Amino acid sequence: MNKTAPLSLNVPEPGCRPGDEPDFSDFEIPKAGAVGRPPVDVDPNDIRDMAFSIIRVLDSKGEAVGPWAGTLSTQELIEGLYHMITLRTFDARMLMAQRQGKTSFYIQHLGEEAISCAYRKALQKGDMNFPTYRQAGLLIADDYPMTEMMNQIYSNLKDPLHGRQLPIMYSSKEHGFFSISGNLGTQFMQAVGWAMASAISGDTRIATGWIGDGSTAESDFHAALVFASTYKAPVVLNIVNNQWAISTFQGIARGGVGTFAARGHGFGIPSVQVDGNDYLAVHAVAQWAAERARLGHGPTLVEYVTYRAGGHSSSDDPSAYRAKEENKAWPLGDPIERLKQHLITIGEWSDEQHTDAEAEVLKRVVEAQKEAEAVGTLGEGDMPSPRDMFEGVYETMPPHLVRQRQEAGF
Amino acid sequence: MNKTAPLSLNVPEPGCRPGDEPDFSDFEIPKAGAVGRPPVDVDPNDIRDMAFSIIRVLDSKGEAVGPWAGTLSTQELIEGLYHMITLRTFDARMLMAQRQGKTSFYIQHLGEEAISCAYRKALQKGDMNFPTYRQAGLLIADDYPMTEMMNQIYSNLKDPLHGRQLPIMYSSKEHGFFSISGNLGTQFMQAVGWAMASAISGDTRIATGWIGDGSTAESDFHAALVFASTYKAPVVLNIVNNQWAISTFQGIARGGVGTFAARGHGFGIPSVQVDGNDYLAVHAVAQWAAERARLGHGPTLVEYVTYRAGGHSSSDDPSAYRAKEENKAWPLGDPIERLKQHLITIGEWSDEQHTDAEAEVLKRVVEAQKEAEAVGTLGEGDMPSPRDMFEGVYETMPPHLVRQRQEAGF
Amino acid sequence: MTHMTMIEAIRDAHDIAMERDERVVVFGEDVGYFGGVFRCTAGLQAKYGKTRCFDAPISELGIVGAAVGMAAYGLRPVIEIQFADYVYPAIDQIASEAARLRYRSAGDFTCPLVIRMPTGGGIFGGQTHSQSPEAFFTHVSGLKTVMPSSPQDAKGLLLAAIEDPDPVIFLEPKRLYNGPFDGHHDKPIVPWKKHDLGEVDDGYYVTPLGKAEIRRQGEEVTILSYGTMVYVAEAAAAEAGIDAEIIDLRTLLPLDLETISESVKKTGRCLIVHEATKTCGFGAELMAQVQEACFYHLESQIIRVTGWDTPYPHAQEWDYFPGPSRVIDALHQLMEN
Amino acid sequence: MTHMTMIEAIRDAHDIAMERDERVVVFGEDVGYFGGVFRCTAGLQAKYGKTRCFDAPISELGIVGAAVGMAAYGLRPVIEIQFADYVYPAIDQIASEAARLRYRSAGDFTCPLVIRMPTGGGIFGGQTHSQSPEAFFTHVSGLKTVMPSSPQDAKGLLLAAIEDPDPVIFLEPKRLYNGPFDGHHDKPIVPWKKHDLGEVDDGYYVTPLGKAEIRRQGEEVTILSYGTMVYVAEAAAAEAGIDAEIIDLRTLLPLDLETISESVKKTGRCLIVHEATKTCGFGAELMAQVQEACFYHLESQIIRVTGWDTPYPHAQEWDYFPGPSRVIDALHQLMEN
Ligand SMILES: Cc1ncc(C[n+]2csc(CCOP(=O)(O)OP(=O)(O)O)c2C)c(N)n1
Ligand SMILES: Cc1ncc(C[n+]2csc(CCOP(=O)(O)OP(=O)(O)O)c2C)c(N)n1
Ligand SMILES: [Mg+2]
Ligand SMILES: [Mg+2]
Repeated sequence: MNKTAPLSLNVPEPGCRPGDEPDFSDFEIPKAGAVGRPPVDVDPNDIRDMAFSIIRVLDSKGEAVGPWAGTLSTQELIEGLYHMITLRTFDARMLMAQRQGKTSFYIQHLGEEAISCAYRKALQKGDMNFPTYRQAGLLIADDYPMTEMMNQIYSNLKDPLHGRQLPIMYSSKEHGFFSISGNLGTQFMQAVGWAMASAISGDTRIATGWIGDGSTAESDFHAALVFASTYKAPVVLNIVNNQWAISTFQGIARGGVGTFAARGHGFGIPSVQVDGNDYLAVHAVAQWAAERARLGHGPTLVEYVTYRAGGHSSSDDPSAYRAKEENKAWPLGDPIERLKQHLITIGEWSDEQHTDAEAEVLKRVVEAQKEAEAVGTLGEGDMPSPRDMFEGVYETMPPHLVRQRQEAGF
Repeated sequence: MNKTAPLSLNVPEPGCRPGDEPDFSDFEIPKAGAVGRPPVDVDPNDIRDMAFSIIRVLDSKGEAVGPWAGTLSTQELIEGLYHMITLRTFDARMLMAQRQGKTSFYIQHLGEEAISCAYRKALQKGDMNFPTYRQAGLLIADDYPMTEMMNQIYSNLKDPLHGRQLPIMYSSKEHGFFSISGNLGTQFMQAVGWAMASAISGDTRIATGWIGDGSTAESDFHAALVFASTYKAPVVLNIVNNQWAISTFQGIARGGVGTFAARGHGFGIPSVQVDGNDYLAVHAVAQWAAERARLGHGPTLVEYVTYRAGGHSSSDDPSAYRAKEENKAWPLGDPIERLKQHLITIGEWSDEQHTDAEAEVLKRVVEAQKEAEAVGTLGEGDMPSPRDMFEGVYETMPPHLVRQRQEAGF
Repeated sequence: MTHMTMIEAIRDAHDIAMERDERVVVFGEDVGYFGGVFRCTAGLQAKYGKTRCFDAPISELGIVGAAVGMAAYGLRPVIEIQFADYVYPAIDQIASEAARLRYRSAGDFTCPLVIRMPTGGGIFGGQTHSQSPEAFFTHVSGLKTVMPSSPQDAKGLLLAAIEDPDPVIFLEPKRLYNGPFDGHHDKPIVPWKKHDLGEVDDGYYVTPLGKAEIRRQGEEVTILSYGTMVYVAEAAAAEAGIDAEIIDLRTLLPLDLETISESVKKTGRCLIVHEATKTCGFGAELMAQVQEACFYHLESQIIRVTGWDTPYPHAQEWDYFPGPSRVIDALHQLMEN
Repeated sequence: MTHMTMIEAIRDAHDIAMERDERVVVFGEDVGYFGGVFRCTAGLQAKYGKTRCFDAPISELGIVGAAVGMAAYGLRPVIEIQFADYVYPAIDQIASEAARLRYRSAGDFTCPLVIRMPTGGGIFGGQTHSQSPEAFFTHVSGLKTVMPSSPQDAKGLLLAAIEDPDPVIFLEPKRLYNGPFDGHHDKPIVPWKKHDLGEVDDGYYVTPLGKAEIRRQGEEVTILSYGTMVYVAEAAAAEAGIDAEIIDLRTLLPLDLETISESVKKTGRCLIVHEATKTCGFGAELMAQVQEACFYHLESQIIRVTGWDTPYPHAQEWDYFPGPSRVIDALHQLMEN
């Protein structure tokens, strides 16, 4: 029995903390267009490398290049740009509304707009998303009314969720947007269950699960991969790796493997990484993965590489745990800037048009906001009835809740 | 929007069910000696194939071949043979005792004896196992007294667990055997926690987690891999793939990937498959993995390929869900037969010696059994006091339990 | 009417539900080809095919999580947790998700699913095959919790649970699967096939959720109980020669407080019997509600006879199990007050 | 004595425990570099290094499971669940493992660990940042459950919990982190720094587990409460002008029944106030135990004022939260009986 050296615990650390110089130099970014586009019925073993590379379409000159380019028309790209501008404007206004005390809480998408906006365009009517709190682009890009979203955020009388839910925890079956849960991860497994149900029913609709980098550590992530793998569920499993989970850098969840996409390898699930700040790449990969699901080839695991440019939520100040400049140093740039640049490069857009678009969007957002605020904001104006608090726990109110409601005087 | 064909659910099925002809022809068995032995600090990416091959030492002629051979002396091999015979004999006697009503429940190891018996010999004193209910070889091979095990099985007065636990749910800190839980999977994560504690403490001891093929679907399996990967915990993570989880074949847990070992690839954890019915191979791999942990190279995931030759437990009759002949068709043979053959091949053993060894072991087991039965069997003879039922819920009995104990009249 | 074990009655309920409604799907550990370790789903895969009755990976979280997704889709999943002791990995999906989906989405999504699980001790199952976790569920707003005590009720309540628009926890007292058990563990049980209560109505019927059953009319004391303990209570009252009114709650939530309080107001005395551990067990809630509803009618304090506040032991099973002698003592104590 | 917020008191307890005993290790989501979303562990990583205070992956199961393994090894893990609402994924490791390890191994292995979690509402946190899950823990044999209501108690109870040889659930009423809150949400709170109760003893001391504190002596009625509700009860009694004896339970299990029953026997009346949902909440158990211990001293039925049996709503927070007016009504009702 040899005496060995004392063991020690490995605790991973991010590249930089407040006061440090941000340094992404060891973050390898493959050239746009470099990753191949396999057929949708590819053998997962043949595309193992795709979990360690990054699918990119837009190059540094704003050109769309390689086999993943070309899934969208110019018209669609302009529409996409509008969606992203809308989401960013919406976020800015609502964050401000939160600061003004019009609601209790807000979560923004800054830097991640391309992912949910582009993804939605690859789906069909009837497909179902199981989102986290950072995919409102799914609603925006599906033309869900902004006023409705704001009514929810303000918990006012017209809030479709009757004031019951925390702001931004939207739900819209009609728009393929499953009720957001505050509990991380749970919806990832449910997406697989929904997809299984579609397959059991001989339907053609598919499901999409969404999860953050940090939340992949949750148990639901594993269960989702196990069930998706075994039953070949028609589901796309999306990991949004925005580098941070509140104050915790992604290395704590990821551990000793290079990427989150690689998690799929243990399950025989085709797994790819994509540039999450590249609207075109996101759309192309989404379309590929959705087609796989719809044609019966089963699940796909997609990691969107992006950066959470803002705080985690309105309750968070990231300067306490990461360098302020990290955002600017982020090598994949800004999704709106990049799509704008592309449209300008191909001669379909201009700075003036962009400024006009921003103004137009702002006007629409402000109008929606006025309409919502005319109804009420949290605790001001027309509010859901306290009586409603007792409704909807069950389809039919059981006697004990009737008694409690009466006791409460409603 | 193209109309696609209706989806359908994929429900994997085992190769054979009662009435079918067992057929393992698509189960590829690599030649003994074919898999290389990398250095313990190998980059996991360089040994990806090892999760899809099977490390084997004993060839069909009973010869020990290849780079994994040679970790044990003849003396140690004979000792190992004794351990396996002991475990099998112990199992047979206790299963019979259960049938005779001397206890309520039993779980045997038939066909899987090599794994826990050989594994134990690769550990050092002070290392800790977090076993399932099918690794009693860890105790047998560490010379834990059989009478103690039987006292536990009989829940008699000398049961070290005071009658509180289901039979075979042993616990022995001294012998590096963590208290078995009836809840599948939980101990896998705890093993990682124990290993982290050892690393935090600058200790040199390592932990081993154990789990069954079916139980890899549990959440604890994922949590264990996440934590082990992130903190590079000094732990060996053992999956015993005995093809069945009660009536459910391993394909239901494994899904669309070839092996359970492959699960490690998503975590950057070196992952290997080993012939679980080959005592020499199990020992060699165990030693390699333990050395990795002890030298600070972190976790290893090991899948032991074996076959559960008996029923799941004394409550189970496998003929209801699998072909009776499947056991005989199992291509990796019987671990005792194979080690016996090897020892005979190298001229260190004979049929007569084997028969004598069996008789000698039987005598020892019967003696231990007599000793235990002289104390008592479940509900007969000297039993733990009902008073003891109230002890040990907490270190100090709180007032409400004192009151309840008094109310119970003890 | 056909004589059935409780297992057969449960299987029959599945069969009828699957026949009537193709949205009903059944899965869980070992429930497919084999038909479940207690055989409650035997034959369903052969009859309805692998996509309506199938084996699941050993992940209680995954099983419930999948069912939540399926229910949101529009199916009616009926899932089995192999033992109630193994439901804990799924608690988050049950309490945070299934129970709150209707509420948090304001009815946009709903979660009609049934989670079946064998419950309770008396089979020398030790601490991981014996638990009675009902109080974990009755504390969660949005769940209904049911426990039958006879084959007839098992079938009717399960059919009602499957039709219910909300998630239902369906606890099966495994000690009653093959026949009623009154706690006299030294005597053989009468199998359901030879027992009056083993008669089960043929075909489709429902036993409504939320309705208790008065198992025995009586004047001196009200015994509130459910599952296996109903038979223990019956045996104890008979042996004590006390004219007890015995109520089988059948549904714990929503609770049939009307039947309970009517009875307690009549008898003035109340005994609560359950197998789960005492502290924060469902008996505490019963005691609270009876006190709230009947305080001025109570002639004596309410007594609880329950499992002790320890893990369920193996060898000491019959010291742990709240058997007839403890119930008899409590009845005498109640009558003396 | 130093004025501290409850957050600072909790941090101080960690600091002292880590200083005194190198077996104490601290981890959880965001607790390392950042020091926790409520900053209860701020500065510990800088002082004691990354291997004694570190960030964990977002897996409550993993955090508790790792801690069970560490405790079995011989360390004293003190872990944070970011919100009590997120403890459910870890329930199996808590209820089946931590709670039963000593018992099932007959003391061969033990599990001294502390699981801290911010609890309760009143911060517009909606259904996933407001829950009070104490009744899930008090139903599990083998756990202790603690909830402080002041900085002084938070520190002393946490130090006692860390030294305890068994697993302790440590619930922190987050509405009290920065100052006492009496339910008058329209009035500003007095921060702990300016409040008498914000004074905390310097250095090491313990507040023993299992001992309630009489926060106010009184003759007319006993109010049983814990956490935030202690202040609501105080305010309500003062406003109602009723001479209430107010007991802060501090430890829910083991319960200080002696202090409780002495008081109820004196006053003859009992009100229970908690924030958790009503059915099968801890109030049911309190009601049962008070009834068991004091039946013949009760001059009125016991009343519970609790959260309603619904998920915790967002906009209707103050209709949900059991504030002073509901407590006052209940006090009047009690006195009229
Ligand atoms: C079960 C559970 N645990 C903890 C939390 C608290 N929490 C909310 S968001 C968050 C970080 C999530 O990070 P990630 O998954 O990377 O998503 P992101 O916020 O970056 O989009 C945490 C820990 C929670 N909501 N649910
Ligand atoms: C959490 C949990 N779920 C279910 C069970 C019931 N159960 C006991 S053993 C078993 C099968 C385990 O199969 P596997 O992991 O392959 O181990 P093996 O029995 O083959 O050694 C099941 C489902 C359990 N004990 N715990
Ligand atoms: Mg993130
Ligand atoms: Mg197995």
